[in-house]
Amino acid sequence: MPTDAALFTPNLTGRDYTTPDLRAKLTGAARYAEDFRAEGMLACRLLTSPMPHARVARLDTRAAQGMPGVRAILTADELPPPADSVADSGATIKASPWAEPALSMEPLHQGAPVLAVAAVDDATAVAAIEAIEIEFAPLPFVTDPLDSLRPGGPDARTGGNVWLPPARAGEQAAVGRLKWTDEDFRAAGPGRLPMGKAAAEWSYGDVEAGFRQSALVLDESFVTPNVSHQALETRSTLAWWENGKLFLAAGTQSTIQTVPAIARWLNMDPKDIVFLSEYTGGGFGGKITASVSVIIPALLSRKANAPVMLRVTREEEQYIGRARPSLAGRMKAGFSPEGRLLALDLFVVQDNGPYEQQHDAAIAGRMGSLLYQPQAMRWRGVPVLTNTPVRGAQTAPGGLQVSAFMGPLLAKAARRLNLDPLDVCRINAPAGRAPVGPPRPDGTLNAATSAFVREALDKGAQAFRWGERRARPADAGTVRRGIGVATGCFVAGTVGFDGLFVITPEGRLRIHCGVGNLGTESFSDVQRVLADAMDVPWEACEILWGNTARHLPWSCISGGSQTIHSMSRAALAAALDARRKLVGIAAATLGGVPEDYDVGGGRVFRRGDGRGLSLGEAARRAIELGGAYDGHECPDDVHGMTRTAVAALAGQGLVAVARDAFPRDGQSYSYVAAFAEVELDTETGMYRITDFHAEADAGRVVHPRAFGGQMVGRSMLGIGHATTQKWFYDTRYGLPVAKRFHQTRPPTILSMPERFTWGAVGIPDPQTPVGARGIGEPPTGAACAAVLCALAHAMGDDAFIRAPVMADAVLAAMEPENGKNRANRPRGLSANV
Amino acid sequence: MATVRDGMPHFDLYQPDSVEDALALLDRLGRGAHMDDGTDGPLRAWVLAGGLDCLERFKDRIRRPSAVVDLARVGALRGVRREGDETVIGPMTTLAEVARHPDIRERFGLLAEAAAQVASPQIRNQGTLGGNLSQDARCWYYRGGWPCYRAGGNICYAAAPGAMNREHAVFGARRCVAVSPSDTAPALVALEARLVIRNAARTRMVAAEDYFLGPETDITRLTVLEPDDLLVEIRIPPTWAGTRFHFEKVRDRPVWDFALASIAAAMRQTGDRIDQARLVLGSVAARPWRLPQVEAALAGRPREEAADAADLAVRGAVPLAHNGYKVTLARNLARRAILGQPPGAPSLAMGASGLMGAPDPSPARQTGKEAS
Amino acid sequence: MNFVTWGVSPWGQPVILHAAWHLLWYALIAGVAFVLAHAAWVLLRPSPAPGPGSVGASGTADALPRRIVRHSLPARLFHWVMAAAMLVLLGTAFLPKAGLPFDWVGAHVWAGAVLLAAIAFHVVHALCCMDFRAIWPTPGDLGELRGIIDPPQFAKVADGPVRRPGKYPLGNKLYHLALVAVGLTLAATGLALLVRVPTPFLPHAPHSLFDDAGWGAVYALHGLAGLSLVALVIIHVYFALRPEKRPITLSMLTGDMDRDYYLAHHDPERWRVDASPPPITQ
Amino acid sequence: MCDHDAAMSRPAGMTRRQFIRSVIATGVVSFSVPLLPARGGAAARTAPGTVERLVTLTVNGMRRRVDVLPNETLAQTLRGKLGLTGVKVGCDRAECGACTVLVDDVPVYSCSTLTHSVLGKAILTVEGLASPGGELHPLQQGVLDEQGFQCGYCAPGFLMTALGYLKTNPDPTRQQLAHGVSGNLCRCQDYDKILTGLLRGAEYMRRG
Repeated sequence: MPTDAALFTPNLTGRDYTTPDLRAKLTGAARYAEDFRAEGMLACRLLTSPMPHARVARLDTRAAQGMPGVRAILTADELPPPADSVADSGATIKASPWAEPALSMEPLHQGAPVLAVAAVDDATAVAAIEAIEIEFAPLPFVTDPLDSLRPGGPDARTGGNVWLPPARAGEQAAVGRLKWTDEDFRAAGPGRLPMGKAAAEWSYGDVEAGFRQSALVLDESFVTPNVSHQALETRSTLAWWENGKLFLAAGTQSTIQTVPAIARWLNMDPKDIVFLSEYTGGGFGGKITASVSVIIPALLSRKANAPVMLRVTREEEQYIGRARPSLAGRMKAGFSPEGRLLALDLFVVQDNGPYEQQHDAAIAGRMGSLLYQPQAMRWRGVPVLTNTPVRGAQTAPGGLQVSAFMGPLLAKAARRLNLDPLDVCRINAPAGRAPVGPPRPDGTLNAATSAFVREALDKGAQAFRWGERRARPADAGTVRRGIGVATGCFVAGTVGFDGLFVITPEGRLRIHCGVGNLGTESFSDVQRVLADAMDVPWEACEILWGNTARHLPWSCISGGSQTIHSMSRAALAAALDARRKLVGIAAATLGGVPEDYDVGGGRVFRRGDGRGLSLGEAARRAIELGGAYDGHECPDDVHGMTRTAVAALAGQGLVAVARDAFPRDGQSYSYVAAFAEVELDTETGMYRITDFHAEADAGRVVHPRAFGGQMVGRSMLGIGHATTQKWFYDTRYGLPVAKRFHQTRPPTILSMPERFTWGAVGIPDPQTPVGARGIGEPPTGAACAAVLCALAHAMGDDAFIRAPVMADAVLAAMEPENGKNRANRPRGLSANV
Repeated sequence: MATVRDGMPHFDLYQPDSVEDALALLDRLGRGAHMDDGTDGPLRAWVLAGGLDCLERFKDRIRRPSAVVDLARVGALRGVRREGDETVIGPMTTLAEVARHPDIRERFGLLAEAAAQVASPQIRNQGTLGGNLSQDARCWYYRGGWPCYRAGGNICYAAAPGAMNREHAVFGARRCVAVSPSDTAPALVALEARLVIRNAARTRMVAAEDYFLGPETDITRLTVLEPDDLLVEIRIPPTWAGTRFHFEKVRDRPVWDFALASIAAAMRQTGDRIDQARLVLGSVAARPWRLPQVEAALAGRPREEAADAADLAVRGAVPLAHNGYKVTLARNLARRAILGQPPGAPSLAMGASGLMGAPDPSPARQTGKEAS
Repeated sequence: MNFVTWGVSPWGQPVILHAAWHLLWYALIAGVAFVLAHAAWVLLRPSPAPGPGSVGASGTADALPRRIVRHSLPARLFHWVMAAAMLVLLGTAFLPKAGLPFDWVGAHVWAGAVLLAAIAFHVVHALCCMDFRAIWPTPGDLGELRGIIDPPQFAKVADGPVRRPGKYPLGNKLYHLALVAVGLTLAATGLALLVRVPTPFLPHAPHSLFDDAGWGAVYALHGLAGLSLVALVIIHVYFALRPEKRPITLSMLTGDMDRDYYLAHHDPERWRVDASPPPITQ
Repeated sequence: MCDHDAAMSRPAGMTRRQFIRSVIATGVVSFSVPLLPARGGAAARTAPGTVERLVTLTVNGMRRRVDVLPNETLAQTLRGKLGLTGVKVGCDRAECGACTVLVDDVPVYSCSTLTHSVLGKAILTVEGLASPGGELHPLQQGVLDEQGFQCGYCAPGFLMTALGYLKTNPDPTRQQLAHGVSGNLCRCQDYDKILTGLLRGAEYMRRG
């Protein structure tokens, strides 16, 4: 594996700069999906289900059809059947019958779209919906996973209540029925998660032996909340057709990857889809490839033969805008006297929502095994379907939850074993090529590419002055302080995507980027590596993004913190392709052999006498030479969409295209160590985070300000889960009562910790030439767990078993044992109470 | 009949520029028009002040007035002036103006502090004092369009066993357990303010405490205002001017959120002996909840030893499944008001409110060497 | 003209909320209209000559005691307790709806409980110790009508003699029947409604017994029955105050009535009064 | 001026008119209203004395003639009719601040303000900050230099609120400015860099 020095010398990489999209965002020129206007644009509004689970018994749209200004009404039966998809590995993934439909005559949660109306303006569309005669027949429903698992409990779908693993390898998972017994529930006892039959499980090492050798065995249960993504831009979408081609503007996290998704939903050829998404108002996992609701304006636009803008309201975004599934976890953990985690038995019940299987519970197991390195581990998971809004991956799906489960548990073990919580974090921290579950079929474990978590803990502890704070005497009065330390980790990189750029005859680099612009700035940051590899100034680079008509290569989805890792490798691969072509052109033009030449300072030149060509001249020669040089030939290992893009760019200059084929041994993860101090008033239950520090191990930092933005922004997302964000459901009617921001409570600027500092260990990852790993997701788990640990330190270890911890939970926990409000402690394991 | 919860229905908009015109309009429009099928006509007229309480209900299509009377142009209803030793505040004065007004900050800091902690800066810039006092209940069943008693239906969903009533009443509930969410109302009740209400026929003045209705009297409204009434003046007597005030608002987020519980207290002392006190809890009942029994127990006692009087604050409390903590809060807030402790660690806030600073948070610096 | 107010249930289904309160005006108008019409009708038609007082087979007039007992003490007590409860119920139910807001729920619930108890007592008391059959209309009562609806100007003498009523004239019997229907509806629905609000009588379980639509019907029934009661009470009080009915009214206070009035207005055969002093509980 | 009637807020007698009004006030009617067919869009008849539809607005220093419905919010007018899509609607319920504009230099939520209520006032949106030549306002320049925002959807709202607040307090501490812009929600949540950018912008503004 050539060291990175040979491939590129970091010059722009690692330095702050202004991203090319920021100016338009500050002047209001940036157009997000709902800002588009088109001639003759119709307004589209949704008719959504008022019930948690129902079937449309009667539907009569004639009155609405006849209203002046109503152009078209779309119902579920007019949707094309979603086509099967082909995975990158070539395997066909059959369209799942349980997948989320854009419209449905059997809505599976309140707010599920049933039909859509397109009219001349919003008011007419609303009046038309109110004129539609529709009757819903209520069906059995359930909003709490444990209720569905009770013997005789209701099933969220007519077909079943749990996602069961595939019967035979190669088949796909299916929804089935799984009920626990009364004995399972009784065996758990109060405040403990029952552990009935699991849907899926794995294990390594001898867990029972581990418990036997343990000096301390803890048995804890914890519930994390359902939290809606609540991106500030809802998933409004504009669609119009021209000559059989669909033009669609919507927010997404991955521009190019959204095209095949739309093609699958509409059963269309990807070539006939032009997708526009230059600016997206936040995604956080909720717009991985936009969402199936984008086909509603697409189909209405074709039916009404006019552009259609679907305006999704904030309340509708609460229903179809994705949310992180709540996990209820039961952790049995055995520790050695030094606090080493000898054995971990993790049982997780997941509130899956009504549609596709979410993987939070499974990933929680995987991240648990990596983050805490248990010597023996067993994981069991039960993804239970409920009649609640659509779920989706949200920043560190499963990763945040397992940190919230295990962070306070480690701190409690430290206190029981009379150890420093920092030391218990440290002794269990992954290092180097740390093993990570689940075990492969042959029983061996995968390994991380690298891990420098101990360095992060030490550096963070020093910045946070952990020792000094720990030494402070405990507070006696009504205001209590608490400190917490915790770690978080997540997947931070994939491989195998394509880089593409053109050296124009003017000598500029026109970089085509299929990555979405959801705010992480990674679409631009990765190109800094390319500029360094090509040794050109940043001003010479121009990035084309956000519009598939600009011939974008196949890039990764901007989610799972993978972009900086995957796309910097792809950019580097393309740069190497360009360097090879440049020295080839120089040799062909000036004689000699390519090896005599080198690229640098905007020129390709012969070593020794320095005779050479400028990039512009080389580009013009490339056009004359044709073939692979100017894109008329394309390497066959790149993705089909990249090949289409190259074909379109042929002849425009020196076309550099390559698939990231750099080797990588192991899986790329990034880690964060977080430290928090809270000041809590036991009389009012209110608290604030006075000090917070997050130290990252994410390899090389490519763009410090953007890196800091993720460290602060994603920590705040975790802090929101620990402090204020959750759902409230009226279980009798199965309806949410918390629908507005002042009821679901996303954190505000005043919720920022007063002193917030961050740092990065900055040791490059050996398994990637650029050395950079993603940072988007690890901070959430670390921050959430650090704040929970600080609260537990201030309030006492058994003060709460659920997040978020709000004033009522603090007051109830602080109530003296015999206090009459003691009964008021929000017990139980339902997340939506 | 499908339900849509977004899209402001049409209404006729009137913009009178005098109180008299406004009253004439309300009188003409205020009366219900009988529909031919015997039901009462649509809600005819709605008074619009800052718009923060009503525009969202029109957009939710839960309230659909056919006419709206916008008071933005009625200059007479705005401003703060002194009449003799009474301070008179126009109901259309924005909360920001009330929070900043020198006379109010100096003589009635309690009201200024309450106004400063309402919702968010923009809402304080638009929202009016009259609107904050006259706003409707924020029970998430009622505001979500559920057909409960307060909406003219036949049940209180929040009071049912197992219902979500974390933010509901622990005092004075009668069938409906919603709370009065106003922050300025407890302050004005503590200050013994009086409110002048006019309609086309006549003018009447009510004590701030009597401006608010409990569900036992009329379950469908929080104030005595009739459809053709207009709140025209808020008069604060000098009784409590310059005495010792204590305002504290407990809420989950330090901005936007309504109070879980709040307290507004005024206390007159000679030396450290309490002569007279007024303590009023907010967001624990359908109206500002005075604590007369505590006030009585405080009279004449030295402040430091009077803290136990706070235990009387919880008499008559009836907690539901999820709001028992409000009983603890009522006692603790009363205790802090008596002892005059500074509000403790405000919830996740950098300083309790604009008025009281807090240590300056240093920027999130990247410590350690710049990653090369 | 709709009788109920409709609303939308939390699940978006149209559901009855309660009776339409503007019907209160119609009930009041209906009651007053009946009274005026009846009064005018009585004034306009010449009062028919009361038939000769016939002494039934029970012997000579003087064999009867001077004061004929009509209502026993328990019966009277029931009547007035029930009347008081009913008036409190009507007042607490409709004054707030008529625009006079006050704290009515507690009084309404307690008065309802009292009424339920009174009705229960009355049913038992009527079965055990009263002439149970006397109150129910029988075909025989139709005869009484002939005297009323046979206006003299037609001068047609019906074929049979004008029957004089037994203890309860047909009007009373029909009114009692109406009261039983309305009263029992109110009682039954009222009992069910006790679970809707926290009361000392039944556990507070608003979602038990019926679904939203069901409860809507219960509330509407309760409201409409209450509204009809408004008219019925007006009519009842009117008849009680009519001069010619005074002795009957007073008998609800004193328990007995003058023998002559008895003989003049009632048929001893159908309201047998034995000579010996009446047993206390009769 | 006003005869201070007895504190009794209810007139003694009970007239039919008051009865009907009290029935309305009890909201019973408002409940059956959703069943009534919503009246059509613009063509609804307007009673005498209602507002004029064709009005003049002063937006970003320019006088604009525009047809405004009575129930139209300022956000709808600015975005839908004047093409100023820099005004973002994040929640349409006064809960996020993305729609904040200045009305006579005061930050307000344009989604919760009727256009007719602010006719005579000067309205400033984010499009009005940069000079016609494209030169950024000092506040914008400060934020640009600090790479202040991520997805940018909340940026216009934050800029307008900060500008309005800085007019009242040109040299705020970090914490005061945080309170000043606390009515704006950011979901990428790097509030720290937003504050740093706005403070840098404030510094540029002070330098003039």
